[in-house]
Amino acid sequence: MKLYEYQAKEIFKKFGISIPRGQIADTPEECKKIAEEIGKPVAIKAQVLVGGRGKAGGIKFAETPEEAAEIASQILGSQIKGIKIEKVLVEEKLEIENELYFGITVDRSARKYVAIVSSRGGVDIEEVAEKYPEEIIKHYVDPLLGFQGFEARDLVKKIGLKGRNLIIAADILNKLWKIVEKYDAELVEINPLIKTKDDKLIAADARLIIDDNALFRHPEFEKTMETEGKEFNERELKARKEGLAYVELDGNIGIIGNGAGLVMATLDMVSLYGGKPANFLDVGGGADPKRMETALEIILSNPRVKVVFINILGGITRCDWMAKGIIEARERIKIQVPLVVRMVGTMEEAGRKILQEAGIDVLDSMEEAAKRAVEIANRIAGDE
Amino acid sequence: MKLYEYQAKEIFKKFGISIPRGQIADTPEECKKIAEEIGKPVAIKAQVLVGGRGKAGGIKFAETPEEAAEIASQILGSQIKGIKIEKVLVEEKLEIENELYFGITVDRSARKYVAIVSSRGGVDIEEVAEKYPEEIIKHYVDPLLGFQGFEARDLVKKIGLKGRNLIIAADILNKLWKIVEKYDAELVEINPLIKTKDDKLIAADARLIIDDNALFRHPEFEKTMETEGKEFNERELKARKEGLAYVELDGNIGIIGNGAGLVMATLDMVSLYGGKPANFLDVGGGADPKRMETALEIILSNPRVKVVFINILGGITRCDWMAKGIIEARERIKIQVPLVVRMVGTMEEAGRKILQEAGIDVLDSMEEAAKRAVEIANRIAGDE
Amino acid sequence: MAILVNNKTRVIVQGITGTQGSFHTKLMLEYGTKVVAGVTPGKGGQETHGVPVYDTVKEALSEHDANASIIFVPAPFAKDAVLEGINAGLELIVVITEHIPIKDAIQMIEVAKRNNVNIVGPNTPGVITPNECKLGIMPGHIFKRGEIGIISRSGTLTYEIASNLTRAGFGQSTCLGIGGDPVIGINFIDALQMFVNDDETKAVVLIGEIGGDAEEKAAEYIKREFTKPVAAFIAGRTAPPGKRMGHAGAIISGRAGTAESKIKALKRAGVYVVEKPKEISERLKEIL
Amino acid sequence: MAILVNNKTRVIVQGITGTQGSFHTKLMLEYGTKVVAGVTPGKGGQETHGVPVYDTVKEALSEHDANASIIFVPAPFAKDAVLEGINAGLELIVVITEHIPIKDAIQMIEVAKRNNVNIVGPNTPGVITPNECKLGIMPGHIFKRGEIGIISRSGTLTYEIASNLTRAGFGQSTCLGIGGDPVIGINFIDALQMFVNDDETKAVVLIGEIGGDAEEKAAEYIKREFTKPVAAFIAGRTAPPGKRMGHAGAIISGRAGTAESKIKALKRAGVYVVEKPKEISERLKEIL
Repeated sequence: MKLYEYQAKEIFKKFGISIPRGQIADTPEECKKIAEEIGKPVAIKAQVLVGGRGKAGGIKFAETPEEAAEIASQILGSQIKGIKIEKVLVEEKLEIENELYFGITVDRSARKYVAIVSSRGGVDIEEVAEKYPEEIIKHYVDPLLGFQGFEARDLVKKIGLKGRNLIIAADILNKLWKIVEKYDAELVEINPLIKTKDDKLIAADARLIIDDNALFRHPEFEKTMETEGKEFNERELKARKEGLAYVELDGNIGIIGNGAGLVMATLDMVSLYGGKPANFLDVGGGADPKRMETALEIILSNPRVKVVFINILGGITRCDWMAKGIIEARERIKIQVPLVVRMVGTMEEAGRKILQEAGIDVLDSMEEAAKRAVEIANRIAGDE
Repeated sequence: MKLYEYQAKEIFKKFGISIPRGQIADTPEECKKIAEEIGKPVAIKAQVLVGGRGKAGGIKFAETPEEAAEIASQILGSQIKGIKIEKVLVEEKLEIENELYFGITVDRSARKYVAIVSSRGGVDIEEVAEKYPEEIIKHYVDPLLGFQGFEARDLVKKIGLKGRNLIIAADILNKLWKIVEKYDAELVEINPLIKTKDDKLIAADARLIIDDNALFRHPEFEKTMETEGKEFNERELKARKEGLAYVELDGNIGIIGNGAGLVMATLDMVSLYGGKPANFLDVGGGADPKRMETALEIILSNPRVKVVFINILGGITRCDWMAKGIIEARERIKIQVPLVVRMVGTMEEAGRKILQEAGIDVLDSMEEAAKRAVEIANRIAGDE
Repeated sequence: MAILVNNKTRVIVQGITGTQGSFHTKLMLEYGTKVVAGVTPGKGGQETHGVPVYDTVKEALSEHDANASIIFVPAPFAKDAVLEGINAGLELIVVITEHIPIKDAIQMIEVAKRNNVNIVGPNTPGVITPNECKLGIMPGHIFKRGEIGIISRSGTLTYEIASNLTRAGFGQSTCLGIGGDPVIGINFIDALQMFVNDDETKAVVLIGEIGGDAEEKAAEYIKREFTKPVAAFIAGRTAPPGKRMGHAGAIISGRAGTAESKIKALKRAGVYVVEKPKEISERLKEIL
Repeated sequence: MAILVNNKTRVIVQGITGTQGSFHTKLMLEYGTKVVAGVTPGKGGQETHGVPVYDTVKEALSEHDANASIIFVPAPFAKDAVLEGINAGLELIVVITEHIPIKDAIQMIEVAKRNNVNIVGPNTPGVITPNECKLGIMPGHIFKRGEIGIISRSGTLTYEIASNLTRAGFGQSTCLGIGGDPVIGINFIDALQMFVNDDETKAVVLIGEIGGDAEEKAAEYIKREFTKPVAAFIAGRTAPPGKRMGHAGAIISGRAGTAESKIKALKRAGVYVVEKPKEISERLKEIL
């Protein structure tokens, strides 16, 4: 679960990491009031969970409260990568001396958390890693001992911090670790951590992603999950509620399969044959008929979908159950679009029989089926 | 810092450990009301921090609310080992099938926390350890990994728990560990953990001692520290406030020294020569004159003190500073009792000079000085 | 020979009395896997499909000789179960459980490493050595014993490719699902190293997907020292960045973890990367 | 020979710029201890009594050759400092700091053990090998080189007994304060084992106190295999149960940790237990 910048900053503040003075606003009037209170030039930052906000015009500066209101009225209600901006964070504009990068995330290969600092903050850290690998300083956290103060000091020393700022910077890094530990974060990041002209270290931005799998031990995020919901459309919300892995894309071929890898491969085959998938949907292992029915319901509520391609490889999943789910969905929600079904494996015969009796063809090969789905989609698109 | 039973139980409850229904009361009327609400026979338990409460009559049972009020009026205001009872815990009386012991504490030799369970609860666990060592089941907690669920299950299985109760008991033990971790406990104990006739596991008693040295990271106990204060007299409270290690005893020879071992040995020498120490007081290492002054002030506010024996061995502590503190205290608080001073080590000459100029004799040997202090005390006691 | 499991593998099922645990115990027994005991705390003394159930792994091991376990315990308790298995002295633990918090995975895998225990998964279909031992939830009948080693981050996609292979006449030495989570025990390189030493295995099929850089790391390893032919399929070429595609590990973060990057790296290492799953067997025909 | 420290011990002072750290650096230098560097985070580049100060131990070690450190860091940061010393590869760390939380002590001592690092303390006056190295806060002038090894849980009481010994003509090989906390690094047995192998040491003085069972455990060890004569004094015979007597470790809990129990155990092990501190030297005269 991704947290908004302002939510992450609330947590940073609670842990004693300095953040700019500021407040969240959802109207230009509020924005103006906050700018007045701050009493100096402000930054107005669109609150969105997608990356590249700065380049998309989501961060602007205002010299006066009036200008702040003006800018807020432009940003609020506008869209970044298809997401409507409902809130802006209004903060004092900082006098920047330089910008650092501080972050902790998971290193898959090392199977450990890794703390990363860089003297090149304020830009895409992956870009820094490519262009200036020597300016990325990493430390793998001992999984049993955790991240120690001295390790943080060793790290920040390597990017040239000295004196009081060495201690404060190390402390910030240790606090990021405490946030990781306390909230099961999979990423916590300050980019940039700003060194101001009066030599203070302030977290100008904040990213925090909580491990979805650990949310069961963090009831404190229940409310946050609701706000996060705003980034999802109705179908995505429903899928989340039903525990279905669903990702919406911009094509017209609805896709359902069992198993993440198989569904991804299905999408790839559809693309390979020139089609455009409308979504990724994995019903998971051992799904029952109801689950297939729900999956179809979600997919078909997307008006862009012109054909549905169902790819089932029965292992622990039973083909007959999937077939039953398809039939039930068809009866209940009156499916208007053609279905292409590929179905092999456990209880294949029974499944085929159910579908064929209902007049639905079943194919053997996923490649063949993908090709067929694309053909149908193209034909319908051509007709329209 | 020791917590009262009712405070420990509040924490147990927060962690999901079952405790008896009940409430704290400080008047017989309240006690009656609570007993009425409980609506069945109750236990009335004096809230004191000293051990052996049961044997001292601090736990009684009442069949009716009236009887509960009656018993509360007897217990409230009475004393256990010199401590006045100000609160009683009124709880439902449990139908006991058997009594277990669950505890986690520090094993010094192993340098680890140790989880201990026993099927013989409800009695002094040290006695059980002596008489039935085979019925004490121990497990040392890995200092880096912590205490795991399976380790708790292995333990409780060894004392015969089965089925649902195996899981619940292991869960209780794991929760005790979580309490140790979260609150820096040096002891957490349920004795007895009662298995009721309807097969429930309920913590009938609760002991929790927080590591004093870790209180700096537990601001949540600030209020608890105040209630704990009630067990101390004025002198003990003042010493705690001043950071002086002070333990009051029942003799008439006030004792001040520098270094815990030296002061203990000083007490021992006084006893050996037939005297009775009034207290233990360690001014600590590198004390300044003010500290000695405060120490004398505390000691002399004890009316039982007939003579003060000051034993200073200067290492990082300066004899001249200690001498100065003595003189200043004498002038400010008008010391009425004889002082016996033994002083050797760093700045010994300067210290001696200060004291001798003020008419105070200084001795070389702690044994000689102890003997002298006892003689004086005995003479004064004889005169009185 | 095969790797990891064979007819000497003697198995404890942790979480045997749950729906999944019980169901797959039956299927494993039917396949011929030597399931000697099950563990579910609080259910000691029961039986599941004739397999005796114990409260603890230690207890199970005091009655039965076992060297591996398979875990069906729910995610919040999975780390505990793995640590129990490690502590009891098992050599191999297959973690079927999905949705284990990453922090738990990191810790349990670290402890396993320090104790020289092999962890497969989490979020894996398990491992199968056809005709000898199925330690997992894969449909047994699609596999046939032979010379191809399979290593995969996916479940169903593996069955897709394995059944293709079987139909095309390519049997498998061992088929290993390494798991769809970001942090897993045995990874591609570990598995490749095992297959190097397995004379039975003549070629390896690697089934990867977007997210992380395990395939790139594997490619480096293959280029450096792996001598057997490798064919690969990478799922997720059309996946958008920033979205989790079902598996917790299948996500393109920024510019990292794309299928292109993996395919490029593998091709550069001399791996035969195919575009369609069914092409794997066609490619193997050319190679072998 | 002596134990733990000698003229080859090269010392880093952790927390050198604090009041205590700076003061005792001066005294150690005056005694002749080879203090080569100091560490205080954020104060790198300064000097304390001519000793260069660094931000980190690693940095200090990159400039100076050292094998030991002494810690004057405040209690909340002491564990971090100890772990830093261990991580940097020191062999011996003396922890002067008092009031370290017991959880921190347990963890840092465990990590030290796993890395074969000797920890003295916490809450110790340190260790001194007269004329060679004073790694602690004890007054150096009361010690004289000789044949007696001293192991003590106390500070000042040790000075009392050591100066008695010195006056009586008994010099010391090494005098070691093991610390007054419940959980400490080197304990009585560890120290006795070191003295066994030190030919210079002809007899050992053990200074114990109430609390815990370290003296009883030491008695068992002495009875079983320690061959040199041991004299002992146990402080706290008149201490009441349940009260901490200054040291965090000096407390009689229930019936455990009494002076009687310790004296009995030591006497049974053939140790010469005296009633008054000054009797130690009298007793040694009889023995040696």
